[in-house]
Amino acid sequence: MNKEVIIIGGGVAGMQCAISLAEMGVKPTIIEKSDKLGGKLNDWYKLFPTFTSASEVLNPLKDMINELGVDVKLSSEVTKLEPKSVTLADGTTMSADAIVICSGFEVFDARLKEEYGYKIYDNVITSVDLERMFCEGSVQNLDKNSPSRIAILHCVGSRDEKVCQTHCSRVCCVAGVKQAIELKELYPKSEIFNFYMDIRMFGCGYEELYKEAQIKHNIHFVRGRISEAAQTIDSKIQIKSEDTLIGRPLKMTVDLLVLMVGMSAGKSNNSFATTDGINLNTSGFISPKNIFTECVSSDVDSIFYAGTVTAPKNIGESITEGVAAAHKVAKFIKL
Amino acid sequence: MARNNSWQEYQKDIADDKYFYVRSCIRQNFFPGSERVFLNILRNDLGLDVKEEAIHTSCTGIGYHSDIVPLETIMAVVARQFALMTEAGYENFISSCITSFGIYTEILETWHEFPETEERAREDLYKATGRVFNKPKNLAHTSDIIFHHREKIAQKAKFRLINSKTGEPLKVVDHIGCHYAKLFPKKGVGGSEFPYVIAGMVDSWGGDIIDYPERRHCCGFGFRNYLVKANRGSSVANSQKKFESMAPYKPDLIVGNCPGCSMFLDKWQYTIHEIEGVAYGENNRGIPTLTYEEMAGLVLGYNPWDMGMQMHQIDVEPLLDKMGVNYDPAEKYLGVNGEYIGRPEDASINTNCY
Amino acid sequence: MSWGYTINRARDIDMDRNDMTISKLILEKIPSLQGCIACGACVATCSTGALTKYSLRKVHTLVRRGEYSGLLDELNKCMLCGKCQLVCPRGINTRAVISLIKRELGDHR
Amino acid sequence: MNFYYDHFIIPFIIGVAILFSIVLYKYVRWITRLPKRDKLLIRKNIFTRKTLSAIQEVILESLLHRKIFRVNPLLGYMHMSLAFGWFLLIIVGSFEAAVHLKGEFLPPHAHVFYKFFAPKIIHTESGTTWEFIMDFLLLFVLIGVALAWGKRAYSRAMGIKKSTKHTRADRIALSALWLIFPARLLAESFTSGVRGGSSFLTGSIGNFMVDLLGWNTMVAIAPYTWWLYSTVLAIFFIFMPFSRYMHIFTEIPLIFLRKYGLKSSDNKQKSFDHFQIEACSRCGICIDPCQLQSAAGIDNVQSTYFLRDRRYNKLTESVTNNCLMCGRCQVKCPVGIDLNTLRLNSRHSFVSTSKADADNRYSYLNGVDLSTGSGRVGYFAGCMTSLSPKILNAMDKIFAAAKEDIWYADKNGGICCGRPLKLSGEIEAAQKMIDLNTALFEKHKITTLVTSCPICLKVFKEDYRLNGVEILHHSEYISRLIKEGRIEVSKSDLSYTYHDPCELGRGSGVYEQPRDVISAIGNLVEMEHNRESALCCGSSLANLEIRDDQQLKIASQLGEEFKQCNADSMITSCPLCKKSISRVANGKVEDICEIVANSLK
Repeated sequence: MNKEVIIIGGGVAGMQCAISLAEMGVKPTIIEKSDKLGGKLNDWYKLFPTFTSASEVLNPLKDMINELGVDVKLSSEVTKLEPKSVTLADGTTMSADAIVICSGFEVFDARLKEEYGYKIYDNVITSVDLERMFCEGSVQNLDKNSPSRIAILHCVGSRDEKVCQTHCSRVCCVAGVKQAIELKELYPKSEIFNFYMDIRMFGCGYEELYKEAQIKHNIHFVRGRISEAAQTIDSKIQIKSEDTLIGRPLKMTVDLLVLMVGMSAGKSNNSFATTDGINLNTSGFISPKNIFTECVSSDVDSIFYAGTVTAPKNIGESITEGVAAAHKVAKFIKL
Repeated sequence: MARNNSWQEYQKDIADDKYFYVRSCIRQNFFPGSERVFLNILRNDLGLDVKEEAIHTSCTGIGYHSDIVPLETIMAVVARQFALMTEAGYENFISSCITSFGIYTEILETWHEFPETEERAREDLYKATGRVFNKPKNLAHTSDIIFHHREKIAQKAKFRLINSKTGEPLKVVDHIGCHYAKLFPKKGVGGSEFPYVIAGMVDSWGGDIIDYPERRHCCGFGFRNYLVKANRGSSVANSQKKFESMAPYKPDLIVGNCPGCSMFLDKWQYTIHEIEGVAYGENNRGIPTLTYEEMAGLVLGYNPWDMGMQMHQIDVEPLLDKMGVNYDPAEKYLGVNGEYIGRPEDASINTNCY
Repeated sequence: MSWGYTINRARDIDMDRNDMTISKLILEKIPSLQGCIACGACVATCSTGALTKYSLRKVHTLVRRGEYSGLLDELNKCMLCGKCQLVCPRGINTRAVISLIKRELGDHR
Repeated sequence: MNFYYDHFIIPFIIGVAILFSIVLYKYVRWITRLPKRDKLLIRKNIFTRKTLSAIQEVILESLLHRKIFRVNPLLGYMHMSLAFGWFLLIIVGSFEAAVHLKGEFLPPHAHVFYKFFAPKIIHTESGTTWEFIMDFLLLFVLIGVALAWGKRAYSRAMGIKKSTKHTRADRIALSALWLIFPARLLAESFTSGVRGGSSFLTGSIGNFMVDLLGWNTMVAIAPYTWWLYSTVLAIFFIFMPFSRYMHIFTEIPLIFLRKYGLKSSDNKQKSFDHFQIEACSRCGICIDPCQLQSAAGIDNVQSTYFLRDRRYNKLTESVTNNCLMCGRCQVKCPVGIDLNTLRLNSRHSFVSTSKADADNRYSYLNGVDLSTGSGRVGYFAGCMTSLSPKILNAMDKIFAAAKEDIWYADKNGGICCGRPLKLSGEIEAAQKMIDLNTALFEKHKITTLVTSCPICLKVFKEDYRLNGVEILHHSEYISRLIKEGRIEVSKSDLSYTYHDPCELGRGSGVYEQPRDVISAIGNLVEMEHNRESALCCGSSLANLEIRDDQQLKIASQLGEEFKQCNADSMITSCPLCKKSISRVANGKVEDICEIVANSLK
């Protein structure tokens, strides 16, 4: 078998796609722009809704990649995509019989929502920062023994035309609930308020987690988007929103404001879209050939997708798409 | 405190020289010296060319925002202002008023997005006056101009925004008019969230800007609010919200770049004290509230009474003392010709202090 | 001096100043109340709500935000018929909620 | 003159004195504080047959404990042996003492310590017979005591799964009670051993002890055994008025007063309540039937605890409100205490709503009339029924079939019947609903009022003054329609089981009409618990504390019985029961009117 398949991106979708192809006898090559496999999952602490460690998902995938001897090119970025070849940043061109784009998403840059003061005020952090802090075991400026107030703001960089993010990032709702519970467990005396516009618990076990957060952990949910955050004289954050269920503005001072940053389209999507047959949707994600029946295929026969390159997805869905794309590739290259 | 540098992402082009200047309708009553000080600073201290036309009019912004002046009318008025500039041979249009600045910006944007409206305005102007105009090459608010030349002013500074007794920087609250950057964030220095136009001056002249929670909140001026007496309670409540929020920082002065804001932040302090007995500022004597021109004038060593600072509701003397500005208390109520202009009745917030 | 106007009070719910004691106590006694998803079924079925502006959803949300003024009068309109409890998808004992809030707001001795 | 004195009787004398002064004080106080109307009732009825009937009941219940026998024979025997046995010991003992001591004056303690004061060993035939009888009675009581010990260790043997948790005073009194008869046995046996004589029990034990310990030791110890007996008695007597054992005396006046027509009232705590409250022996029979306990694990609210807390002024609103008021305990209470009424007037005591408050609060209801139709038969569906359109449709079908002209009270919504407010103690507020609805019924001149909701039914029947208006639950109404031939139903092979809603069954005594209706349509299969002992669905509006998951567990008990009786469908006649059982049932749950409507010919 001397068919070449290139997989752009070594996150969960890319790794799973590579594994599935390797299991079918193809020797795929993963091109990963960072210096390690795993993508965003490397930065996550525990996964909703089961609080499974991210490593429990990631390590078996990495082990399989090693076991199957998948060719991995780290620190390599694809600068040019053609139906049967890719060009890397170092100028080398690799030809392939099929290409699977698994380049994922970008975390929304919370600085664009300037009114929340991210990177301006010390006590405004993002959900990504919080995952890192959980990994480190403590959250900045919070004291386990004294009560603190924490606000978690959903939909930062999602459903917001002001920052050109018209889509829903889907997973942030449940991630916000998960992080609220983790914060409460780490800081039992804290009071946690989740500010949401809608709570979209689409996955299995998500709604149950939401209810648990409310009833068991006494986490407050306020329906309303925070409109602005400002620092007070004692370095706390004053936030304003409306409690839309009451119909009155609401303000409070919190010790920490966590911004649930959404999924933005991958930066490389634009350059991929210069290839004929690869199209972007309004939020910049790549549109698959057909969202019902061909969600891992493109209009170019030899190019396929898996994971969040096409839309925000959770880990399970991304992995499933990795399998699906491998299957489509196998059929295409007539294994 | 996290130091915010996000203003750097909101830079705007500001012309270096040759300005065509239009005044504010209301400022000359509230802060009568400010506009003259501005012209003096630009012309005398900085040696710049500023043209002013006696026949320019109100931009009619207040009427526009009060639903009295229709859009077509205000466009024609604005077109006439631009025609005056064009006729005078200038390209850089600067406005003393934030409302006007907002109007000019909005109309230029509208003309850009909907060219037919510009055509209509040109037609209307021509039919009415026979004038034609070029759109300004550069539009700026006068606070942008002071900001632009802040370093030059700093070099010529006689006083700095520093407490001359303690050597500590003065704590300055800035208040940016809503229509400066909230309409078009990219048209204001520093954008709408972290406006830098006054903060930049304060930074250059030695003071410390206070980033208090209600910094962005409207002063409450809001045309319909203060114009209708029954709504004034809402107007003053907005200013009160700001005072409450800034009070813990113990500011030494408030500086505004908007005619209405500066006026209300000054005068509402008196109103709040009369109605509720609450006073802000040191010794409960109010927080001195200045225009940016007055602040620049003080830095450059202008006589406060020449700048009309006796017209402030809140006495400015505590601030002058802190800065070490020499002033003659006896001159406070003397007019341009040295004539006694009368002394206002004492108000509870500043009774018999100076 | 007559000003012809007074300074408007802020309409916002100030969670820094509101006294949360009653709110906390109620959530401690009936944790399930926190599980309200604001579906509004209780209000839609309410016999009292058909005739007045009474809204249990709004009232208990206000309580949870530490806003109590005027709520006792609202809750006192309730006939305790229990329809709201029957329709609540989150299984909140709404009648217990009503009684408890009334009690804490001083209705009972 | 012989006072039959020895130092050891001092504790006994003190104990008896304290006991009787307290009991007397309590009774005098309670009786003098009775309202005029109650006093009048006593005066009116005291010299009638009611007194005789009360005496009969005292013998049957207070001494023989007939009702407890019905719960469990062993438990009945235990109570009977202790009460009746002790009673006989006192009576027979008095006679024995009177016959043998022959003093012109016999102080009350003489028979208690008869064996000690008996002048010499009595060898006469009659003496031996007396002694035999007394030993026999002592044995009778001792068996009861042994059973009581056994019950503590293993209550299930006596049909009680969960027994009462007692207060400290109860425990002391209980311990003393358990020791009284063993102590008496010991004292009498020692004295018999020393002096000889006595019958099969004390005599034999006495002789055995002499053999074991030697006569001299026996002589030395014997006086102390009497000290022990007297002291234990004294402890019991002193603690008795403060403990559950107050019931021993209180049940007797309660029986008399009840026969005279005294009742507790929903909206007022009266002096008569004391007789009911202190007549509770905390036997714990009310605990097992309580589904809050058996299904939901709530174990501090049952009637025994409620009465205890109320008696000692420790009642909390939370305990008072945490009750389904299903009435399952009330039908089992051996003392016949009116538990629901006491619970209700306790709830009321926590509420401060005045009539003026109620008028003010519900002023928005003044003049509200959302009714439709013009018939003389009024149909009040009830709030809950409006959430069950199947019931509404079925009733419409039945009304049409019977060609009944109906006035619909609440088809478009309306005013609550007032029962839910009443159950929460808001009786003044409930009265406002009652007045408003009464005015509506009068305005529309109805002659019959049919309701689909047993909750409404109960308040209509008990609290509404609807002169000349017949009040029927729809099951009664339908049963009548079938009997009168106004509707015809066809019978199928389907089997139905019937759930008695609390407010309809135990609450309003309607058991047979629904069953008649079901039998006309299909085959009725009874669940394990039916009629008076039917289970509650758990959703009772009377409970203001319960959580949803607890309600679900209670409903599940019914779901389980439904499953076990293998019926095709469970029929109930309350919209609330229907909703709550539907959540857990494995089969169809229907209202009785639904199956009627479906089988109309």
